Amino acid sequence: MNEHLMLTIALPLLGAFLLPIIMRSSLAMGVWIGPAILGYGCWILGNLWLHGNGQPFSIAIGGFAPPIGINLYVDAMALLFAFATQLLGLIFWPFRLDQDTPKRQALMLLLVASSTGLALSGDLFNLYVFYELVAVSTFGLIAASSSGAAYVATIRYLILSGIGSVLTLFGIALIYAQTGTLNLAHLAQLAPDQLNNDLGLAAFLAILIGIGVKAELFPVNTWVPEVYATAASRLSAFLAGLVSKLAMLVILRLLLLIFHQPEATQVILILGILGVISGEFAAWRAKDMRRMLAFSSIGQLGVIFIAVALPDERGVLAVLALSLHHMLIKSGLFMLADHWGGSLDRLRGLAATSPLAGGLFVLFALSLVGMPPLPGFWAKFTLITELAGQTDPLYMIGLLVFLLATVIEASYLFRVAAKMYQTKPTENVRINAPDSGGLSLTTASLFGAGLIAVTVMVSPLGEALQAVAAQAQDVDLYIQTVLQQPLGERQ
Amino acid sequence: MILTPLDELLLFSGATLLVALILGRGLAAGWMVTILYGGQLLTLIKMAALGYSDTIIHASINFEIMGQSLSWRFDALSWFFALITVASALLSSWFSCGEWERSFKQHGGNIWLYHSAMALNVFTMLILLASGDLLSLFIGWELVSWAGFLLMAMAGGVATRAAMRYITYAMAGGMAVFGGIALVYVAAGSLQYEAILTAVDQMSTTQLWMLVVMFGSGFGIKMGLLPFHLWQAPAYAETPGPGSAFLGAISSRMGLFAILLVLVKLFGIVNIDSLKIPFTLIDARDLLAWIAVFTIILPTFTAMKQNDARHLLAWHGIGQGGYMLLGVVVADAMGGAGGLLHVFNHATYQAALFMAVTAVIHRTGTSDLNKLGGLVVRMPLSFVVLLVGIIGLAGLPPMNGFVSKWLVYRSLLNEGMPLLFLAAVIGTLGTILSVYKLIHNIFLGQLRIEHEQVKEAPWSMMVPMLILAAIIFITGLFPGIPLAWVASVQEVIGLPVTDYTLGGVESVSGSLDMIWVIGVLFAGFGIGAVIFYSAGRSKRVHQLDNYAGGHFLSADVRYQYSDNFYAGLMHLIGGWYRGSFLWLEKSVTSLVDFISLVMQGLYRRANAEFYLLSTALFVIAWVVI
Amino acid sequence: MAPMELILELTLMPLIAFLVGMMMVLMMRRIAAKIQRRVGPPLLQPLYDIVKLHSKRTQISHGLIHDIGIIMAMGGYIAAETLLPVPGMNGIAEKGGIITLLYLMMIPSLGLALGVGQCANPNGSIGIARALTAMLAYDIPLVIVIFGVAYAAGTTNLVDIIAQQQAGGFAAWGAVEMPLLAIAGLIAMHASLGKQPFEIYIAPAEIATGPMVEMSGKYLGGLFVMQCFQLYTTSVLYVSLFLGGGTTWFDFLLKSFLVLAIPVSIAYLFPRYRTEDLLRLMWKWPVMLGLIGVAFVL
Amino acid sequence: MSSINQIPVIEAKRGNPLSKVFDELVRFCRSRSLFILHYCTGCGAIELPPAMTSRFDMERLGIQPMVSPRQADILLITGYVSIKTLKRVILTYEQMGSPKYVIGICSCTVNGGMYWQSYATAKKLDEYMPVDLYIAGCMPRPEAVIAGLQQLMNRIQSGEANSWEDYFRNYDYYLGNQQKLFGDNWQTPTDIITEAKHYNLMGEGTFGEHTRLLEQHQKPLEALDMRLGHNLKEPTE
Repeated sequence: MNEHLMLTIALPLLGAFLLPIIMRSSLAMGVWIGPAILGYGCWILGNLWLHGNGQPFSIAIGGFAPPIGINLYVDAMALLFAFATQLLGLIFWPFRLDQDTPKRQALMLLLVASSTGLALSGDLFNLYVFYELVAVSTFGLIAASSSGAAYVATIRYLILSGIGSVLTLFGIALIYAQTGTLNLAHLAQLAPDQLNNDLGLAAFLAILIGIGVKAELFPVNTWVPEVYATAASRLSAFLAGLVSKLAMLVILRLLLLIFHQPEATQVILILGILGVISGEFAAWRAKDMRRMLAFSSIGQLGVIFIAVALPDERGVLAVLALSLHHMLIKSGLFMLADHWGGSLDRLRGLAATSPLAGGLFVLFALSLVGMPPLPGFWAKFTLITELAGQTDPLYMIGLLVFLLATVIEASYLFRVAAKMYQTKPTENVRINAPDSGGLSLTTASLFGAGLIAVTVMVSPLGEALQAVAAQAQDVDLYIQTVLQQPLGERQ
Repeated sequence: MILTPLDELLLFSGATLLVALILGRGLAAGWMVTILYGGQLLTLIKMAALGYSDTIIHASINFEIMGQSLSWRFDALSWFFALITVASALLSSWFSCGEWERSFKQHGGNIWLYHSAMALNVFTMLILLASGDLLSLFIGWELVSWAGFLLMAMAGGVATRAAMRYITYAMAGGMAVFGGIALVYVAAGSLQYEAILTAVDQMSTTQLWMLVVMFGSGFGIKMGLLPFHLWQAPAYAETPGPGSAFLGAISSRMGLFAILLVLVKLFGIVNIDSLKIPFTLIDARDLLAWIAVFTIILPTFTAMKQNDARHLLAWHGIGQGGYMLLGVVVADAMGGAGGLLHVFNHATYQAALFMAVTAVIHRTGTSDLNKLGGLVVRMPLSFVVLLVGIIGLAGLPPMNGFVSKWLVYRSLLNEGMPLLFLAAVIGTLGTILSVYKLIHNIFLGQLRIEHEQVKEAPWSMMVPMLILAAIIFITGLFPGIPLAWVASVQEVIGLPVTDYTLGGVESVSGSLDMIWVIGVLFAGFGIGAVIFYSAGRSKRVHQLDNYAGGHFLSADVRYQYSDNFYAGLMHLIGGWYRGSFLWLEKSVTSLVDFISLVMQGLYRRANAEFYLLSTALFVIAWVVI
Repeated sequence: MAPMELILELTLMPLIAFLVGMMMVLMMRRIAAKIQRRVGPPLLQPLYDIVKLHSKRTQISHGLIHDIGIIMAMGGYIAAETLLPVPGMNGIAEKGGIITLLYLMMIPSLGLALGVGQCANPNGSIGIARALTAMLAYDIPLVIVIFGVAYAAGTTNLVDIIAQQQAGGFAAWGAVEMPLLAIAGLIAMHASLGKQPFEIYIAPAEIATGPMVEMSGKYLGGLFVMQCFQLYTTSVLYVSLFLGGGTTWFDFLLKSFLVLAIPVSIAYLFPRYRTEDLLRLMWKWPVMLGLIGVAFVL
Repeated sequence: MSSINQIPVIEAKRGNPLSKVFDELVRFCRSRSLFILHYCTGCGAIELPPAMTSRFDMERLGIQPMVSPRQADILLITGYVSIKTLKRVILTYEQMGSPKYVIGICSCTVNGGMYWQSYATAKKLDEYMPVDLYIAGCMPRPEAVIAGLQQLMNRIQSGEANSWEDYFRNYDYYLGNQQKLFGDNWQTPTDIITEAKHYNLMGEGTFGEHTRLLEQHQKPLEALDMRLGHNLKEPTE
């Protein structure tokens, strides 16, 4: 099965190039190609998860063993995110048929392929390439939403992302200049000697800020509200839910494997705290649903950054739990918000016309603010117990900011919820609540069901995540897996 | 598997919730739910041994989640609070059956939501009360908060706004507790009570301070302690009728329960006493005591200015919470007993008062104190209930409120705390003033023309009210009944136990025997009645046959004094109502608003590249330097 | 104690209180007359008034609560008397204590307030509002005083407080040991009597005697009875707290009448304060004195 | 009817000597405790302060001023009574609790005095309410007032001063005179007829044409009795 893994990247990539051509000849066949590819990808990854022995493994590509060749590194964490990518790609598949369909679907396939690559890649440069691919496909997709505002937003995003790429490349160049290798395992081996200095730190920070653009890191996330507010909801959901997490994953990977400087974690922590503050406060005043969700997403990513800055295994666990939880919730919320554009006041009395949508919103909101026994609570519980255990006072500030942010979050989310459940309209305001589109509501319900399922199974899932975290934390295992037990032929 | 009584209780409670959810729209839903509450009460009575001894009943369910074990169990403390919870739920629910339900529906209320929210509240409260470790405590805590939100918000409009305010406060409190739990977890390595008990002794002063502040403020918000009290009155007052009776009776006492459990039982009053505030003479315990007395005084005097009966009562609910905390913080045998007994007593009279006011609203359609009057001739039984309730609330003999307040006063006297004592009495005096305004403006004075045809509240509402009134009187006459439970609660949470008798308290420095006091009082009334009725016959006259300086009164001119009732007093102290807490709340809100404006501005500016580059430069410069 | 004896005490104590109270009313009116250079009422004038009022042919009632209010006003004091020890008789003083007594003394006011409320006369309501305000004014110094005395004695049991003072002789009297509290108590006591200059809630020329405006016949008669009890209770309480109670009836009554004579003599020299002035006065001087006194006690 | 001497004195029928003593006692107490509502209608009121204060000191006779008619026994009419005032006087008189006594001070109350030509003045007070005692003079000195009061006290003690019963027993007569002056729709808030029924003070003259006229337009004056109302029907609209 392991050798099929390549296909999860290769097939969507191939599909992306072939799709426009096929579509031109047969639309009927074309529309099924994308979902089929992604479904197959899900199946492969699922199988791997179920039938694998739980041990990580590495796949060398192109016949060269690492550290010379490039490789895919597959541990539980990578597998999890790759699977989530394929699955969410399938769920958020752009079905809509118009003249842009081939373009959009091809870009979506490209996005999924590169995202999967981002999750699996074991090589710094490869990561960069996939990262760029993600960026390009995202621009395309946002622009394909083809509203005027979306174009403007895309331009801003494009510029920012471009500069970010340059910075990332700069960082990678620094590393390469220092160590002469870009293989992560090899770097992990060399890092304590060669990168544990100012240069390494500079490289890391450059990469952090570069990749941070996607991961909604504090000062470089200004594209977020506009893009999420103007792009198609399904795309926003995919970006907020998944792509940001993949960028985060990359940063986490680099931090765990290579950069052990305390300054690195400190920077992440500070930026995370600032992100939480800026995001949640900005969301408090947001006047429309999508922007509110976008700001909230910034805040949540800030929380995850705080978790990233935590040193040990429970920290990784917190990152994973928070990321997956946010992935679930934000996707669901963006799907709900599909038809909820415009002023928040339009939502007045919505629960009466669409009780399911109202109920789902409340459910997601409750989990987001960490109401036990919903999974959000357990994620947050992991985070705060870990934060409280640190001696550095900065972590204590992080803890306080996090608690404050949760209060603000509850305040603005439930202001909306209260509006929805308002039955007596005040004078001058007529109830003209938008209906929630059938498809997006169904999708949201899917996430809601998922959330409830997770609530029920929180205990086994928690243990599984703990194992994943332990594996991701283990640097020696990574090095050994990639360098000592190559699957390809050894030079 | 053999079910323990606690399992049965929780199952019963869950079943109540299910029935409310499934059948809540049906005709007899109210009655069914009420009967199920009765079942819960019976299960509680089955556990009555808890109220008289130091035993524990465990629930069969426990979980192991992410390395945390969660368990649930009942002891005397839980049982005492659960008894109050379930009994007030039973009576409130009974009150809502039948006619109130119908009129609620007619006015566009969602009766299904009401019953479900009530059942959910009771269920979550029982879960909270049963918590066997800090994590399950927190879970219960959050559940109770959100269930309360549901009940408060359901009336819509003003109520929703009040509920929003509540949930913001409650979230803040919840997060403080959450942070506190994290700190405890780090310090003790576990969230089990036993582990914490041993860890507390090794904690540094700073740690203990942080914990006291976080838990104290977190739980205090729910109790409506100053300065976190602003949410409570409007939230409770705007809850539909019997719901407000239930919430007013017990909801905010969950905060006290948690304080008792965490601050008193786990941390220990002695430890809290050792936390000195630098450069002052007071310690953390004094601080709590002073917070308690300010919680007594300020809300009570705010209540005096209210012109809406429900708001007036809700404000008093906050103030009465102060007595409970005060008693508990003084923490000698009498104080502890007084504070705990006041929880019980307060629940009885507050529920009765809210119900009586709801009955008045049900019949007249208003709770505006300036639009009522003279109803005693039309709703005499409601008047009696309200009278009994206000005597209890004001803490005068012969009702139960007197006993608990007496105990609190006595403890302050014994400990030699004159200022706290004085403050507590000022609170009582303020209460007397404002409850007289309540009963006068509703029931006394001139009956309005539009209320000529008003009828007494229906029996479905009357019976629970009368039961409550009877409880208020009987527990005033025999305070020993609840004091027995209180004594075992004191034992459980590690406070000294009072020496109680059926009629009151035995003490070297002055005892109290309510049976004698009330007996003599009623004998006095009897003699008074004999004197009174042995004199000539009297004749009732029309209310307009009244002295008006020679003026001829007519029904179309109001001859009633209700607005600005304590004009002379307000002339002096009116200027002292500065609304400082409101100002504080507003300024916090504006601060948040301002910050969020700045943050939004940050994101709205289009020069993202500038941020990126400047950050990059800054970071690199930082590294290089 | 034998039950018969107790029952005898419980009957005698209010009865004596009533009789002494009537004499106190007489003394008050006589003092007023003497100050105004009048002759004053005859010896049995209080009795004449009470009998006359109760023997009125037509009695105007405003409803059941009006009646009950009067009964409560009388009955509350009758009950309170049994908690107030007199020479040779303790009644049930040991079962209540001073705090209970203090609160029991609010029952008549509550009854009166209810009865007046039912009268549906705004003058009465204003009167009650003012009376409650006055209570808020004078009870604050009063409870400080009570606190000080009870704390100094280490008990709330009035019997013990009296016994302690008597055991120590004159030097152990509350007034000697705690002079500041005694002064504050005297002022508070004066205000609690509702006499000039603190009669804001009677104010005949302003609100037509406030609470009493609709009281006729036996209703007013009941209030006259209540006044007897009120004078008696107030002065005896003061004597018990500060002047060592009484060992014999003679010195007991002497002290009680003398104590009462002080505020009454002052009363007829002054006009009336406004409500807020009363509050200001009560919350300033007696409270200050009381707090200093308590500080000494502590 | 207007003459005091014509008022029949009803002897106490009770044979019990103890009750006789009791009645005696009550009458004595009534005579020794008189609360005056001095309704200051005219110039005569100026003579009351000296009567009350140190010079003459009414209190030594047990006479006290009172504020509200409910508390008072004696209604002092101290001077001329204009028609507008008379309405208030009657209202006040009816609100007083019986036994109650009316004393007319000054000539004006006897026959209008110097106002006898006035269109707006009630000339004879005893046409509108039974008067126990007139103290004539313009104005009478305090000595005269005190002397009058003492005479009243004697009459009370002997049981002669029961003019208040006359008001109940001959209500129709007084009401007729009142109606003549104030118009047919004259009504006071006090329900004299039910009061007379309640206290068994009905007489032959209680009812008559004037009371019938009153009943035609009378606003209901029944006391608001306490009721539960559970068995009441909804008012049909």
